Amino acid sequence: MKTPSAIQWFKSREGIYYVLLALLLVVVLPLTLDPFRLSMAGKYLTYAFVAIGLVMCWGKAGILSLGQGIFFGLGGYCMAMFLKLEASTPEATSIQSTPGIPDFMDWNQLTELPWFWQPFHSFTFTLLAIIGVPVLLALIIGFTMFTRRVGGVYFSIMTQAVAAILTILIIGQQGYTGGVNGITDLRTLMGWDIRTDSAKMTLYFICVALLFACLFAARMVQERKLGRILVAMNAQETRVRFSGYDVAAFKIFVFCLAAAFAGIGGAMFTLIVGFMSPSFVGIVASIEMVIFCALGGRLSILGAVYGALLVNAAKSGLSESFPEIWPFAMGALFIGVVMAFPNGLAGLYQTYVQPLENRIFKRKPVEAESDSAMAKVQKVSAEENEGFDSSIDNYSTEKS
Amino acid sequence: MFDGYTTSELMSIFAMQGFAGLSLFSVFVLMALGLAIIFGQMGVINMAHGEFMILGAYTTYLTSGFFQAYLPSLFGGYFFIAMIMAFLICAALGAFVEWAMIRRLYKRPLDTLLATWGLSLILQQAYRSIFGPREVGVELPEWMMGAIQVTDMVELPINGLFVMIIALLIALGLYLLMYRSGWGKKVRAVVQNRPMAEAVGINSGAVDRMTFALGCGIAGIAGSAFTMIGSTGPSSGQAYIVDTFLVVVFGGAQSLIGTIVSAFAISQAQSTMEFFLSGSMAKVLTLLVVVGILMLRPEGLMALKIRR
Amino acid sequence: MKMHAQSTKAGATGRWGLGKLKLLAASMVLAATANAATPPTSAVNTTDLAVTDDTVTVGILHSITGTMSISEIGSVQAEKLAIKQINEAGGVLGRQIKYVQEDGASDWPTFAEKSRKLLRQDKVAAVFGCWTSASRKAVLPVFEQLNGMLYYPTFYEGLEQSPNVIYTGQEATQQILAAIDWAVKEKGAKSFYLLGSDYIWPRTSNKIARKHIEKLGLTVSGEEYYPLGHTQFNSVINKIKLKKPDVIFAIVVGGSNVAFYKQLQAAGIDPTKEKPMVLTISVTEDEIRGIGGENVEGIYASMKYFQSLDNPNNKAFVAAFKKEYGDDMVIGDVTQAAYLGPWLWKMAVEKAGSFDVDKIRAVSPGIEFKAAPEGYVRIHENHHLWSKGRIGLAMADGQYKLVHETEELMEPDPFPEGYQ
Amino acid sequence: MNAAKRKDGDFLLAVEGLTVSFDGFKAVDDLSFYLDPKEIRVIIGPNGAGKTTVLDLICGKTKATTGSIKFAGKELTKLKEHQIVHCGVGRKFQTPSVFEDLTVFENLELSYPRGHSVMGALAFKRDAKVIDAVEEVAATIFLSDALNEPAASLSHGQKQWLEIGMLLIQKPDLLMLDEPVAGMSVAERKKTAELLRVITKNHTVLVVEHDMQFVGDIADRVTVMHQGKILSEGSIEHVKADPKVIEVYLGH
Repeated sequence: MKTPSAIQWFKSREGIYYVLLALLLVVVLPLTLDPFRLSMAGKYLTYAFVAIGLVMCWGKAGILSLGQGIFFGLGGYCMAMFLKLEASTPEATSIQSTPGIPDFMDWNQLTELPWFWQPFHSFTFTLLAIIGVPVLLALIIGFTMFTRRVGGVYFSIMTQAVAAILTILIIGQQGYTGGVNGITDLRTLMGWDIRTDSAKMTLYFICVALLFACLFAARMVQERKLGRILVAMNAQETRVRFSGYDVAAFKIFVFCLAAAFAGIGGAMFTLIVGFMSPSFVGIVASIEMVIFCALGGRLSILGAVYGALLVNAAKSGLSESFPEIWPFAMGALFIGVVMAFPNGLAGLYQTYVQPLENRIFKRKPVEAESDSAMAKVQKVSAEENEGFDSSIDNYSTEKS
Repeated sequence: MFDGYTTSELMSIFAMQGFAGLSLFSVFVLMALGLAIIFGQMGVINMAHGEFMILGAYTTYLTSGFFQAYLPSLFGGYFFIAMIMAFLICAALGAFVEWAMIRRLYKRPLDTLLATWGLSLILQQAYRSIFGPREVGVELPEWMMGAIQVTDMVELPINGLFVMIIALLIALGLYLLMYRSGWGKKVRAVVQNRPMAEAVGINSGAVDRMTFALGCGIAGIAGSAFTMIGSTGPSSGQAYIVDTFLVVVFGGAQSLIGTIVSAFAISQAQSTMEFFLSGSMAKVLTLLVVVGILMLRPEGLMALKIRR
Repeated sequence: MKMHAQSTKAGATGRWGLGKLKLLAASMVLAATANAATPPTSAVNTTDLAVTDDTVTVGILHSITGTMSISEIGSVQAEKLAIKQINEAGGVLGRQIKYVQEDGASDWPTFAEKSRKLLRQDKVAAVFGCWTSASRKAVLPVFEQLNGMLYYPTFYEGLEQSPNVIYTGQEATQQILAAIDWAVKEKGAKSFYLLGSDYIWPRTSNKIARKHIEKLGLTVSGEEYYPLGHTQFNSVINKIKLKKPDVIFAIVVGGSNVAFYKQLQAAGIDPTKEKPMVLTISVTEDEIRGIGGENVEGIYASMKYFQSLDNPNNKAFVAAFKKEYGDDMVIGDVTQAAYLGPWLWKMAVEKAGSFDVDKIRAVSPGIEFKAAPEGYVRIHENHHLWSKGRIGLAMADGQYKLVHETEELMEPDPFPEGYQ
Repeated sequence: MNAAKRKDGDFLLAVEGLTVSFDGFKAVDDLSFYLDPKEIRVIIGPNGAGKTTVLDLICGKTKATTGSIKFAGKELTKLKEHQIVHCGVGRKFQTPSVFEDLTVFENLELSYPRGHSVMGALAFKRDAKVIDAVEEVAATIFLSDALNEPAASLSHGQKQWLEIGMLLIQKPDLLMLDEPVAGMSVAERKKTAELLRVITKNHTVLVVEHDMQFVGDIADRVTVMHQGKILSEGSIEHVKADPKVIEVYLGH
């Protein structure tokens, strides 16, 4: 069980999965899609950041946040504020009554830049804020909730309420936030026009690179003892506590990690799409993000990436040709993924494809360690067969 | 803001404002009671609660159309029939949903959340396909419109009073059902100790189905009542979901009394703040206060202290 | 469902049923416009748009799904009707108009994406679409970057003037100044209570209203906003009762509308008594269908178009619309504005003798549409329309009765001096 | 009882005036008792006497309404569960709670007292020290051969031992076991008694148990609880002969 060297790892089956994903994202998609579709794929990938965070937070540690849109939005807004300031030079905004401030502020009679916008002139600060602001809020929410043992559905509902509050605030304070229209008409990043095809291409590759960085970070966490504690905590929280771990600290950590991923995703979203608006902060957006994770397989970080790609591609495809069917399909997806295949694509893969692979390549099933997801799949299905009483226990411990 | 008004004018306004708070209270009670049963008693997160309410509203719309077309002479009383229909139809759909979906998910409360969210998407699109994307206007009988003139300035809206009475009746009925009937005893037995309840011969599956159906049926009545004060459109149900869950959680999920107390507290807070502040800020502040209190006191207002 | 089935049918005509139409159109061309000999494609299309020798492709971009579909469906219908009528009359420069319809799904990035697709992939010559300001703001950079042409139908807050957009609805001052002047002059209003849903259009409009009211030396007795979808208005109604304004100036939208007017009625504020009177710029005939005529009877709306307008253009338009989509259809202000889009584009193309966007832009200002259902419109230098301001009184049957109309066309002024 | 004369420091655990009430119902009522180092103490009593609640109170799972719990001179009532564990108190639950989807090795490794902070857990490496400790404990709890088995595949009795092992590897000064032999076969019971005897060489043990045979096998002293209070305390023979105890057991 020693950490294998990098080369060995790439040769392992798990390594191959990562290589395949990289091939898909770096070679296949850019070669087969035109710049327009590729940029859309890039947009889908920004949701994959959130989905990876949700795998860690919900799949592993059992904390279902219905407010990931908050962090996605905060990251996105931080980036948008920087870009907007760059676009609002005194020359470009000379027709305004106060040149040099974003146009929507001018329309709302603001005559100077609010204090919290000031630091976003700095790119370094912006980069820090993209991760820092979501993490800070996650820290506050996590600290107050987890140290008081708010868990399970209660936590989900609270995060949902926070998402609702933030949306109303952003829409209501339009002089400072751009209101319901969001922060729009973003043009350049440090003088580099982000609207051109070549820029979209570059942004796509940056997005892929960051995605892999997050994947590796998530993988590292889940392979370390920390990852085992998260899983253990999900099943036997009390035992973990009485093994001497501060459960709340671990929950806060993983919640903040997910928030950081979401923040990065949001910032990339702003760059790729060219604007940010409150509709990505709200409840509906946040719940949709959960389905990306659920479809891919709530325990598999790679599955999350595929889930985000597939759901969004299906959404674009279906709503182009059959707009009426899309909500039905989305609804069926939610129900199906819960009722029929709770482990999502990754689960289906492990149940049906992997045995086939094993037969074809005549390989013994990979040892339990590199394939711990397999065991976990069995775990979830075992859970389903468990008696009702134990679930009541779980439920009440969540609340106590 | 009260300069230049006479005392009697101020008194009237405060009376009216009190009434506004009460009618918000009854709206919250109606929204939350169905969910309080489903969520509080069964632990199921029904994200489609709003859509069940809208189903009740559409039922009312259809009933009103039916009466206008075939029984115009009885139009004045159609609303009562509509509410009964709304209850029955929503309860029937609820029972079906429980049978097809929820009963397989009792062990996974978070998953009921996702599955019912999917259900809500499907229901919304179904409404859109059947009734069209536009909101529909439900015509009210003449006697429900207008207001009762109490004094010169104090006028009490009849539909507000009506919603209030329905809320009271349902709360009372539910209380009797849950705490004074054999069936309620069974429900509570199953909630508290399922294996033991089964051991003494309670068919827990049937109890679950009935409980879920009851919750959905109450949502239907709520939706029916809301046609008097709100809108009926395919996505109208979503507007209720956050408020509803907060009311239930704030009250302490397993306590019906708690739900009512919390509905009262939140509605009074909101309507008072709305009076002194602008609407949006009042809403944000109310939500913040509720979330803040819940962070400090996660078990809600009326939590039972149980040895675990 | 019914509505949609019909619109798909219309779509089928637009896309596939061309053979039959072409015959019809050809005969009409011969009869009506003998001079319009079809110019060669190379001459009228120098920017690689989707123009062939006998067709030209345009885009329709509205929300068919999601919360906004309620509002946008009428615009889609009107745009399709206009395209159909243009085709029947011989098309544009001898070419039949085909359309590609995309669903914005009430989601702003989707709007941006789809507009990019329409311009990039489908190379449409013009796009008729968007409804909310947010969706327009989202697509605007795309249109400016790819040099497309958007015909935007909704009345909106102004504060925008893009070379790539023709705004066929009213901007805020056109709606508001006329409304307030009328209320002051005709109804002797001295105090106003401003109320709105909480987003940019109501806020900007109320800002203009407030400035104007204060300029006239009158009072604003209250101003406030409620979140979109809010359904409890009892508190604000009490405040209104306390303040006793002469006019409630309401810009409430969507589901909130229904709740607001029902609760207003229930609280004893009967708009027909005009104590206070209710003046709105957000309730078209479309909205009344959802609110219920009996709930809004007696309110006044300031728009540029009402379905009941009594002129030959409008009679023909309403008849054609009902023939196409059914007798129970109602037509609101935005629907009419959407109908103007394809016609204004057609006239610009014909005036320019080309589909090129730059040439269309150059000739657009000054284009007049005399057959507009609302009467007569002309495109201003700032890409908005000169149009009349009108005040309608809501009747129980869901229609407005015209009670006032400005004598002159009102000049559009998206960046009004002194109102910002 | 001469406890009052002795100083706090002499005891490993001193519980004084401990009370907890749930909505007015006093599950534990003004309870006081003391544990010597290396003592093995069994709490018995009829159902609902408050035995498990006492363990819950000591390990911090339930917060006391009033009273104090001093462990090696430290006040525990204000500490959080994991802090109490770090003080050296280990707790085994009535139903075995092990991590079913991890192997026996991993179960023990997780409980190894190092890398308990978030960053520590991230940096944790499986070195020789850890492996030695795990193997040593595995031998004690008869699970040397099952180290790589997933815990889910163990028998009920083995899970109980594994949980005890997870406590042992923490090297606690006080072990609290809630019905360690419940549901065990006769052979397993014997082995468990043997295990406990090994453990008590180095640890103080507090056990809640029903099985009087087993109690007799292991206990130094026995505390009998009834309705949240101590009914009797002393050697097994002493309490068996106590008429109050007989009354409670036979009377119910």
